Amino acid sequence: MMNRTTTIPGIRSGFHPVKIVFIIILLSGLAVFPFVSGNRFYISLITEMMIYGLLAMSLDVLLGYTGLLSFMHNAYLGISAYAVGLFLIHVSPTSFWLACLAGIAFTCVVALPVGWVQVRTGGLAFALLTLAFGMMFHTIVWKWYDVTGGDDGLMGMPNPDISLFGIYIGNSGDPLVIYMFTLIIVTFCFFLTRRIINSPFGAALEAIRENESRAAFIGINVRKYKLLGWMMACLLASIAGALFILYKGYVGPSTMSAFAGAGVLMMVLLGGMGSLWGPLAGAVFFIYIQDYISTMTEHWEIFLGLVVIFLVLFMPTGFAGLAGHIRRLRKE
Amino acid sequence: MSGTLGIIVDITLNSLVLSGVFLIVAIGLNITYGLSRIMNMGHGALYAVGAYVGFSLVASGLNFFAALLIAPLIVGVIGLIIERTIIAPMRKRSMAYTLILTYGLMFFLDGSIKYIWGNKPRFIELPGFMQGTLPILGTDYPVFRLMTLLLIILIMGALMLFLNKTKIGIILRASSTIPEMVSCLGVNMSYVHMGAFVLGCVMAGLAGIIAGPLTTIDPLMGGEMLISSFVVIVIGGLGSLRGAVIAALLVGVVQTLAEFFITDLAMVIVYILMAVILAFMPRGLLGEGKFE
Amino acid sequence: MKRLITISLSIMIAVMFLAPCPVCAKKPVKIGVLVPLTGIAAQGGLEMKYGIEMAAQEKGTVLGSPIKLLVEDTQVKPPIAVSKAEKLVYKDDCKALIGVLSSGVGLALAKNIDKLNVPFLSTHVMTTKFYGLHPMVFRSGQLANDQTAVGNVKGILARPDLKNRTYYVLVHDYSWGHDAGERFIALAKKNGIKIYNENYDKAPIKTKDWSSYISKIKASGADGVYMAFITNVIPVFAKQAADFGLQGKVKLVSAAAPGPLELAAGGTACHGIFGVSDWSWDVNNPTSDDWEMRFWNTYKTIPSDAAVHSYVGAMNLFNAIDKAGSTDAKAIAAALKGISYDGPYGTVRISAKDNCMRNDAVLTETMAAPDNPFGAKVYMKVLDTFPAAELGPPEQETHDDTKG
Amino acid sequence: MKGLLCTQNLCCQFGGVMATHDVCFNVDHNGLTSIIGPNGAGKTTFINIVTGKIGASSGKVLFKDKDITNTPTHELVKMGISRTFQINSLFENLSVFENLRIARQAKVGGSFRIFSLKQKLKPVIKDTWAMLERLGLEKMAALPAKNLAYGDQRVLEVAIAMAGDPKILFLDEPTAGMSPSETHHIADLIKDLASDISVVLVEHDMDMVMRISDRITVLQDGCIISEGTPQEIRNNQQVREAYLGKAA
Repeated sequence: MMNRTTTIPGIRSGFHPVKIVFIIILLSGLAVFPFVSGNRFYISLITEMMIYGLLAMSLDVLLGYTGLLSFMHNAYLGISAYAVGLFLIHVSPTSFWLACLAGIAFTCVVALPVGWVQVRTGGLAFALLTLAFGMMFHTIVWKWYDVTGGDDGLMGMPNPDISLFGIYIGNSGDPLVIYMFTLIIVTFCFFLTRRIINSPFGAALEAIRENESRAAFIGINVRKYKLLGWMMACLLASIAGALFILYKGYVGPSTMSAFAGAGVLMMVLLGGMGSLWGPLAGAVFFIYIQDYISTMTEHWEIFLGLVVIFLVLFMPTGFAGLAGHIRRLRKE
Repeated sequence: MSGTLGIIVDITLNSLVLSGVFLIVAIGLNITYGLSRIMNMGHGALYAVGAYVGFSLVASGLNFFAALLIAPLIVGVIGLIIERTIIAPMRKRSMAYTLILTYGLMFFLDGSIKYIWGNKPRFIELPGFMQGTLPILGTDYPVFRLMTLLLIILIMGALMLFLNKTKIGIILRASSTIPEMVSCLGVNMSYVHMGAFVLGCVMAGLAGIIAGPLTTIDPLMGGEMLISSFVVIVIGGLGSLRGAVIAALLVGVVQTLAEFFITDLAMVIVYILMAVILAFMPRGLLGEGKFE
Repeated sequence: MKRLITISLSIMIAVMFLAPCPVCAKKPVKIGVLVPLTGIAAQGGLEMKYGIEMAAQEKGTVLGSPIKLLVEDTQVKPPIAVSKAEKLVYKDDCKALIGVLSSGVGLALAKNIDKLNVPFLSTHVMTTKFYGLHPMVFRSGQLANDQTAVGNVKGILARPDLKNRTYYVLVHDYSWGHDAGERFIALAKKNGIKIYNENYDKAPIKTKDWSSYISKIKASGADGVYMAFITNVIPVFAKQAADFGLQGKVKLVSAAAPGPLELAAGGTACHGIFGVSDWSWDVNNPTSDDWEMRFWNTYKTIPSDAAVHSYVGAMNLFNAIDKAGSTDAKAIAAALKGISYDGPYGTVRISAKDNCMRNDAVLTETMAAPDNPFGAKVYMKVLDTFPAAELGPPEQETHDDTKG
Repeated sequence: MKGLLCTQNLCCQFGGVMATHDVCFNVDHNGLTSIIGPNGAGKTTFINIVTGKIGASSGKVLFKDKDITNTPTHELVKMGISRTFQINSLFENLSVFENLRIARQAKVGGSFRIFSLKQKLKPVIKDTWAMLERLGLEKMAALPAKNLAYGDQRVLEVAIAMAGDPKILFLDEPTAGMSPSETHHIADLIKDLASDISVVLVEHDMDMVMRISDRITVLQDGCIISEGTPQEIRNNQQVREAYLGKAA
């Protein structure tokens, strides 16, 4: 007989053996890649994919698990990137960890009041309110010329050295160091988020996604949990923001624009909502397609539009859905 | 050159024209959302298509007013094709997916505009009497902008009559509140949704040819106007016509005044206004989902 | 049916992943071209691309191998331009980068030039921060803001109907606009030209409706406007100003040369715009006229200063590579210093000291065009020419990497 | 001693319509009270006000002599007031087990724990299995709620409301759309519940109401027209008129 007290039907504890092997292969492959190929373009492309993957995953915490659609989640990546950059330029150009902390803390301080206002609404009003706040941040960053550098973006950010407990690891200007640093941080965030999603807190978020009014009727303080879900998503986005400015050495209003925001949303939807690795795959696919198509032809917008329409129509649940689909195929 | 009276006239007329432009673009978006529950991100691109088609018609020798009628119909046909091919299968899907689908549609339309008409800005040849300026109370104001204001008021009146008086209009409005009930009365809902979407596209085309010459006809006009019309329909309340009228006036006046007095921070003020209204009235000024 | 689609789709994605490994033909010299093909400055970008392509075609070979141009779209967005530059240098192994429109993009590339480690020759970046910015960063193209300001102020002083007007300064809100506005105001005040608003108005780049700015100008009573807009917005502003009846009363002086194609679209409303520029097709000397016809026959677009800058810039780069004798970045950079090329608008010499070009300029006014092979209705008539010595800032040795 | 929950001239206005007209209603600690009345009598509105779904225009709601008018829903549930819905309102895509487990977790607390896996909340899982067995749903534990038969969904609806160990449970037409055998099953279940907690049943199925309820309240046009034991109500002239119209 099943051990009644601990097993939950339908959820295996830990990973399925096949998945574990797949993850190990993927991670070791990514870890070895820069040393093998050494081509700096692919190193920076994969770093960018990982950073946007982390951002897409943080949006999935909002969209896939709490059911809240945010149009401009990249605004919080931008705020964190600006905060880290300004800290390094003005406060102290050498302290790396302090700068990252400052960026993340500042973003959370900004995200809290915004979140408090956001959770008072739901559904499409919530989505359009995120557009309003996002555009507000975008315009502020754009107009505050003497601090943020306006339309030219943040210039002249020094590259501090990264050292952990006294051991010197490398300079943050070197793409290889940033690649490894990003790989470690994104993997850590992935497993941390996966753990949180499977925790009682994650279950409460899912209940809110499924049926908000019923969740209130079983005793969940819906607004408080939506706010916590929002703060968690903004925290992850701010980590991605810190990584972004370290990787690119530059951030500008176009990183925080409405079109880039919708791009992140596309990564989540193409990757498949409600599964943490889906948005990561969506980010890899989307960045590759955007980069690949735009080099192919001057009129890349037409093809990007067609690809998006095709995918939304014929692959409703994204890659994650596709994987589920294939699994069902094998079962038949 | 013009005294304080002239400036006041300038500002009021400017804000009225801007509010009118916002209204006519936002109404189309509200119709597609209110009546067929589709938040069409491609609405801005259809607005641009309307302007460009209008330009080509006038450039090929057609009278401006004839183009004023034909261009929206062409955009309506384009809307019909879009609705039948990609929007109809999306009816059952959640709002997030239709948002992304229409976002892809926006990219496609913007790209095709650039492909067909090229990059440079275009200007519509206005008929003679519309080109000069009219001296009003100490300042001379372009005749065309006054004509635009007049046209927008006429169009809004016609739309109100259509929705309130004609049989189709009533069906459209009824189906926005309780779709199930309307389908029980033997009305084929897919036609209603199709009609609503096409009507929204016709309005976008009409807005394009009217407002196009005011601002500029270039490939980027769609994107900018989309965000402003989002601001208007959200403040006015999703799906509510009357709300959109009030919101368009509010945003038009605030933006014109802000641009006149504190030029740089004008847009920040508009977005703060939207955030404040949404914070305390999550459904917007008049938004209860009902469509009146 | 649905299963069939998803399987075919995954095959399609797989093919996409494998397709892009380039097959290397006979070893050409690859040059990366970064121009805006989408966004606000798409038309200028296209003309720059034509100019560079024309130069490559006419130059033919460099160091005995064919020239291979790899064009990328910067969309006038600095982050995208940086990642495209990385792609061109790391993946496609380009030996030099050329092009770029907008100071923001230019400065972002200059910041990453150490990582890229290739020479970067900008053809449409007017910011004064480029003077001696970096040993690998050069300018050979449109006049810098200070040179344009000198030209415009000289032009205003030389014209009685322009001299005693009060000017309302209106710029596009990004680093080039600010730089152009500040330079003009500083120089104008020194020469006694009246300025209405010294903290100049900054309009968002995406502004479409200029009516509130025009009302401000009418309210200010200024009878001159000094505008620093991206080329294809100039005729738009002129048209709307004309709609408001300002054309007769207010004189427009532009910090950048309006694009000929956009002027043609603007029609009569775009008459009477003053401005200093490197070149316009009204300049008639044998090389210029010959170049205009060659350009028109190949691209069927009205020859513009954006195209001619890029053509001359590209010629300077190709000659520098030949002079350097190798594709090594340091050698090309050394060769670029002091190189000069006799093009349609006279000799263009890249100063050995601050890596930026010096060349003559012309004061122009737009008016109805005489009959011309390009079918242009409006053209920039040349009123005056200014020799390089008068315009250019004095050349000092300023290799200060950390600046700007 | 006043009952567990009572309302003092509670009214609620929608525009001009007076949905609830100063209703004084009283329920004691256990037992089954039924509310009956023709359609549109304001039964569901009354429940919505008491359980905080909509705000009351005036009047007071007291629970254990503490004024709880217009307090947010989740606090009411924590105090022990819980309800079901006329139209099924379940967590569709979550499994039956998860539907109950999350309700139990919300009651017992622990939703705040971010790092421990939900499997670790042993007491919550044990209670959930116990409840499933009590309702005979343990075979369908892994099924998503939306794949359940309609009758089972109604049972699950009641079970979720029960998971929070409520002191007072409002059931809004639990037998709507059920076959006679299922209605019988639900009626026994409700009777069994009413033994230890107080249950308020809103129902149209007259013979079931008459059979199992201890007290009955009749509502018409928002106000109470009579209260009493099933026998008193059965032969009460006013009730018969309210239902069958004047001719009766």
